[in-house]
Amino acid sequence: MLEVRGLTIRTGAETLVEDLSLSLAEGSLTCLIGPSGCGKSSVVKWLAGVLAPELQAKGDALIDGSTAIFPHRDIAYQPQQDTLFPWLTAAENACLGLEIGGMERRAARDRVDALFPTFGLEGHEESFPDQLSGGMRQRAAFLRTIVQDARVLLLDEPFSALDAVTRLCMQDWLVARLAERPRAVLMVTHDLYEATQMADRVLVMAGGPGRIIADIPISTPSAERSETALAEIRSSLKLMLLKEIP
Amino acid sequence: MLEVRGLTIRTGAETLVEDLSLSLAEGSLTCLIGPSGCGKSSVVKWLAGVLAPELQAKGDALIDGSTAIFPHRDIAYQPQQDTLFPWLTAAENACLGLEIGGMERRAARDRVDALFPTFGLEGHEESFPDQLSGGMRQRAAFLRTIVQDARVLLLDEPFSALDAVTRLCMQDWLVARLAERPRAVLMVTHDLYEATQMADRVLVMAGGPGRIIADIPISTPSAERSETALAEIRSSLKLMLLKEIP
Amino acid sequence: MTSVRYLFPSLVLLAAFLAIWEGYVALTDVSSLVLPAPSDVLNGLWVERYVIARHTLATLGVALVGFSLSVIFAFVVSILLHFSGWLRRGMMPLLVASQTVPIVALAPLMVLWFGFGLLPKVLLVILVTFFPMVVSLTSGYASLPRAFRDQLVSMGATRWVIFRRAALPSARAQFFSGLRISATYAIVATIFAEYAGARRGLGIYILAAKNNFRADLVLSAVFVSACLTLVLLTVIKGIKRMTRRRYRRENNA
Amino acid sequence: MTSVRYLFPSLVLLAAFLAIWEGYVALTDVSSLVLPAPSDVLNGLWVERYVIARHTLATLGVALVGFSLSVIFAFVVSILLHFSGWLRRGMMPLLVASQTVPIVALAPLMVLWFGFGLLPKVLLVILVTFFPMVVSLTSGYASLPRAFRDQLVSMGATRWVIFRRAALPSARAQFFSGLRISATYAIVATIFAEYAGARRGLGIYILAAKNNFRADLVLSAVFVSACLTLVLLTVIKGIKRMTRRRYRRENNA
Amino acid sequence: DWTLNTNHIGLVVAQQKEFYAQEGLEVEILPYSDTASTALLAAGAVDFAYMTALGFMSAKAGQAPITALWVTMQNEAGRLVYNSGNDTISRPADLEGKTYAGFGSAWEDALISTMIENDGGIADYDTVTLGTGAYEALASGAVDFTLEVATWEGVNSALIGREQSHFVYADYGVPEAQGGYIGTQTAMLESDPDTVVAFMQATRRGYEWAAANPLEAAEILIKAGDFPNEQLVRGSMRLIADGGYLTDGNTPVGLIDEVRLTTMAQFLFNSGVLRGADGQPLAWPGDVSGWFDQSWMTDR
Ligand SMILES: Nc1ncnc2c1ncn2[C@@H]1O[C@H](COP(=O)(O)OP(=O)(O)OP(=O)(O)O)[C@@H](O)[C@H]1O
Ligand SMILES: Nc1ncnc2c1ncn2[C@@H]1O[C@H](COP(=O)(O)OP(=O)(O)OP(=O)(O)O)[C@@H](O)[C@H]1O
Ligand SMILES: [Mg+2]
Ligand SMILES: [Mg+2]
Repeated sequence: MLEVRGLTIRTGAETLVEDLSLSLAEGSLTCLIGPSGCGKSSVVKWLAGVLAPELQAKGDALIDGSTAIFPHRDIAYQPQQDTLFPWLTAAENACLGLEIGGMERRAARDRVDALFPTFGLEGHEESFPDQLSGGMRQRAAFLRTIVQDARVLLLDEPFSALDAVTRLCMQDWLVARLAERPRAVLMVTHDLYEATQMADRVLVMAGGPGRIIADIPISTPSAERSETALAEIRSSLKLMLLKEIP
Repeated sequence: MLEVRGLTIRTGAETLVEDLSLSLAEGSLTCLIGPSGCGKSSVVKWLAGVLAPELQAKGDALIDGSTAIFPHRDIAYQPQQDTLFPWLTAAENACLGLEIGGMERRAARDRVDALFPTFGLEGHEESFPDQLSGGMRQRAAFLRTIVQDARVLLLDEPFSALDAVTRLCMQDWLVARLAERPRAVLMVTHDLYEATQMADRVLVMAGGPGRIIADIPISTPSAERSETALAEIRSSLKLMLLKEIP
Repeated sequence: MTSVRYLFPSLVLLAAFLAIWEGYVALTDVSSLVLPAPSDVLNGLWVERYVIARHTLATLGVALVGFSLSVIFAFVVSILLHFSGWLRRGMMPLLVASQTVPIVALAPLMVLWFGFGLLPKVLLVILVTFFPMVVSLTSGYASLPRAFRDQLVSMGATRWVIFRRAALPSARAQFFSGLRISATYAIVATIFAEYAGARRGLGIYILAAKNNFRADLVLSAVFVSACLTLVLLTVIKGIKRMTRRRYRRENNA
Repeated sequence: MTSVRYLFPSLVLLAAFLAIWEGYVALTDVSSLVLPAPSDVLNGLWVERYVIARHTLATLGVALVGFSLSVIFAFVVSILLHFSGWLRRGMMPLLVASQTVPIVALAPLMVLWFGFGLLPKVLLVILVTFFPMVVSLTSGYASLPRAFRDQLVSMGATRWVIFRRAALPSARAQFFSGLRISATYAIVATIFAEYAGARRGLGIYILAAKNNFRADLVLSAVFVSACLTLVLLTVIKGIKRMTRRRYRRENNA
Repeated sequence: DWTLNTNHIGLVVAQQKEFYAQEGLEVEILPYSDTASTALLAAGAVDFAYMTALGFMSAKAGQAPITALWVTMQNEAGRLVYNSGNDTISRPADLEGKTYAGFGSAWEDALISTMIENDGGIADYDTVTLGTGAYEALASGAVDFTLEVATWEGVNSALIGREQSHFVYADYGVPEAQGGYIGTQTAMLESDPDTVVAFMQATRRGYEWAAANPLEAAEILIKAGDFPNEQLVRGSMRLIADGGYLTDGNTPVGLIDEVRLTTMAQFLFNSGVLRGADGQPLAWPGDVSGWFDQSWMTDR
């Protein structure tokens, strides 16, 4: 449903991303994986309409076949950094996207409150972000993104602030949350274990300039994904990524 | 050669680590793995003699059978955070431990300079830390720790600042560096993939209060460690860690 | 209780300082025209308490009016600067340069320009106190992390919404630190302005005490003005604490 | 070139301000006793250039001596406070409170106590400028990350080695920002001190110009003193840049 | 011109005894501040001002739009003072090379130089600008001499027992001036002459009453102001009465003597301390009769 064609991003002097094309299908989770600095975030920021003004981008994007202008109502974006506002409670943070989208404060609050239990945050509606643990903050951020009910979700390294153990248990949780409703999800990561555990499809990106070097579908059903079942795919991804580093 | 017996660490009110014992053998790499906040760093800090003054620790430590007082000459410690001093060049940073240990400035510099090529930092002796990439900074930090020639190395999450791809390729590199000379190494991490890839022995820690719940030797030789060869061990470690999170 | 313990070392040092001073005056028998003892200062404060209180009220009034206007003015200017990059680039160097002007020397001229009433004094207080607040507000707005901005933009927020919902709240801490710096100068600036011309106020009182050769009363008034500033700072600290949303919530819930 | 472009909006605003001022004076025909036009001020500056230069040198001398001593003093005090927690807890609240004292009012008394030589002026400059530096130095030392400290302790470093090799260099940026704040006050404080008693200096010049009803010369001197402060700030910026180790290295290599 | 003192006695008496109220005026006496009263008057910030003689003349020389209506002191109350214990000073010529504690006005130099030169010395002395600190500095010996007003600082020094001697300006070639002018803006004479007359009549009554009842006047002054040192006020009033400062018995209180004003102004101009915007000494305007206007005395 979302299609990008021939995206090129450049600073004045340098080409960061060159002639990149990708498409996201409804109800699929696509992981974009690659070494640091290869341009993953730049691609996602362009889709979210927040590319830094000093970068020039060229390329087409189609949503359901018609040209899209960003920022777009159908796209929800969760940046790489934690953006829960420290001066708002968890519930107020979660309402933010809805209120800015024009929803009335009470209606937004009702909709958000209904989701708190599902996100394991019941009773923390009035907590401020710094009163939550890392995992809970992350869940609150997902809540804010998902409640906007956009048809496309852009998640830029959603787990990068978490320690490895918390991350392990959030992975399956997020997959379950996303499956509740058909959406097209693009998730950026540089952790091959995370990508193989979660994605339906892994796009491997290489830097200098950024381009997609492999497109690997993963057909193992979620429930059956284990260390042994995925060992093969991981092994090949690992080789591919290690080749990317000098 | 290093032995810890019955280590208990408490704040005024709470017990952080309870009756923990461990021993490190010469020429071995032991990984201490566990969820965030379970007390891994506290144990290592105690061994380095830098436990926060508001924490009370009780327990014995023996080096080669005789009681040790920390900080100890035979122990080199690399904290969880990046501690390269931004106002010193890479070479000056690397000399720091030697100079404070009493070595003359020129001699320290000669010894450090000789190691720069091995650490892939040739030509960067006069660079300041912020002129180095993440991977190079990490190598410079290792250089500073290793050049002190201590018999025990304490590494607290040495890769946590690196992205997953760089981390992958640093893991094997570090194992090679450490193998150049027999030492007892204790490395803290919360990434089970990292631990299984590098360690001779994995100690699994659980929190509340911190204690060791499993001691798993890994006998696969370094060269043969692949996704498939380690899938079994990882699978069991993953289960163990997931159980630790509510 | 804890604050008493916390301040204990300070009180010890303060007591020692006063004791040495008192002792020095007692021993060397220096003229109280030149160096009055702390006890003389306190005595002067007591004897003249009504007069000093009247002047203090006048000073406090001017300082509060000036300071409040200054805060409002700082907000308005900071918002203008925030939304106009050209204005920001143009004004900032001028504001910085304006801080290097010795306002002492301007005070008498301001009385000439604006007369004897409230205006020149309030203007002087504004001139002195408004810069730290504008600087802290603009740098507070700029401290909004890029990612927060991006998050709102991707949700479709306008510039004004971004300002109100993100830039303004994120400037809170810096605003209060600017406010604290400004408050430190508010009383002093008022006294200055009174020096240059006023009907009453601590500045006038100090001037009169000086011209009547009463060093002890000068110090009494100095002491009172230092206390005023400390009170102002404490009030601001209180306001800062009480306007924290979390605090309000916890105390209402 | 780039700095010209950078300052362009400021210059436009400044020119507009001066033009309005000049125009206002020309149109309303206000007495130059009250509001001299910018051109009068410049003319005064030119006519009196030798006299003003002599007074400026005197002020500059006092300011530099006082400021240098203040820097040294601030370092000594900050080191003492750094190594003695008791002293730090005791002194900090007193230092903060001392900033609330209106030093203007004390200046004449200080002349009584210490004569009208260099001493009271230097003391006043120190009193005014030393606090921001002590605060920035102590908070700079405290900004040393715990992990840096731990790293050195684990290597067997003593407290003094930790201070010299880590705390001191890590306070560099904050020291310079404190220095900048202090420098802004150094000239103004000197002028103040001169007001209370001196042989020559810009303060005396301003006082005399005021007593002789020469508002134009008052403003000329004010202008000169603002320039002095700007020069001082620029010099400090230069020192900051040139003492950066990286800068030195790059320019010697 | 200065913190409330006995020079202002007539104003305070007129206010306290409601002479102003009887004229239908509401008068507010503003306290002394760092901004010269002359400048305030010239800028239109006040309607009337009490000015030092030399301050008034300096301002007039700078073309300030003000006019004098009254002068308080018929005799020069100012004098040059030094410590009696200082035996290197016995005459103004001895002041050569000494240190003077000054107040930062140009005319001080004219005055002192004239005295020294007329006594045969060279006017080469060191100036320290101290303001009120001058008297403490003199007492402590940090400076050698300064200027004082006999009826205020002089009384204060006597009260606290300082041994000081003085030279009188007029003895050494400085014209004898009247001291303490009350003036208004020239424009006000045109626009609101009635107020001027009413104000000045009431003021005259105040001064006349004070001249007649100096001790009661002192008590009125003490009650009106916050005087930390009441003895100073009483002593000063006594001196003013005894010294015939307000009136020598013949001349009416407050009469401006054109001859003395002209001589003093001429002295100031000739000394070259008054300079214009071009940095050159101002030229003698030839006539200063327009500087004052006492027609109010006879207007009613
Ligand atoms: N505003 C900018 N101006 C100039 N260069 C930029 C800008 N933003 C990013 N870059 C450069 O573009 C490249 C790609 O950046 P990007 O953030 O997209 O990488 P990434 O793949 O997301 O990396 P990471 O995994 O570290 O998040 C980097 O080399 C970066 O230095
Ligand atoms: N100075 C201290 N005072 C009080 N509690 C502390 C202190 N330092 C650490 N703790 C607590 O001790 C516990 C263990 O901390 P520690 O840093 O050892 O955990 P860790 O296992 O290293 O965690 P991570 O993986 O996040 O580094 C945490 O719950 C922490 O809150
Ligand atoms: Mg990125
Ligand atoms: Mg840790």
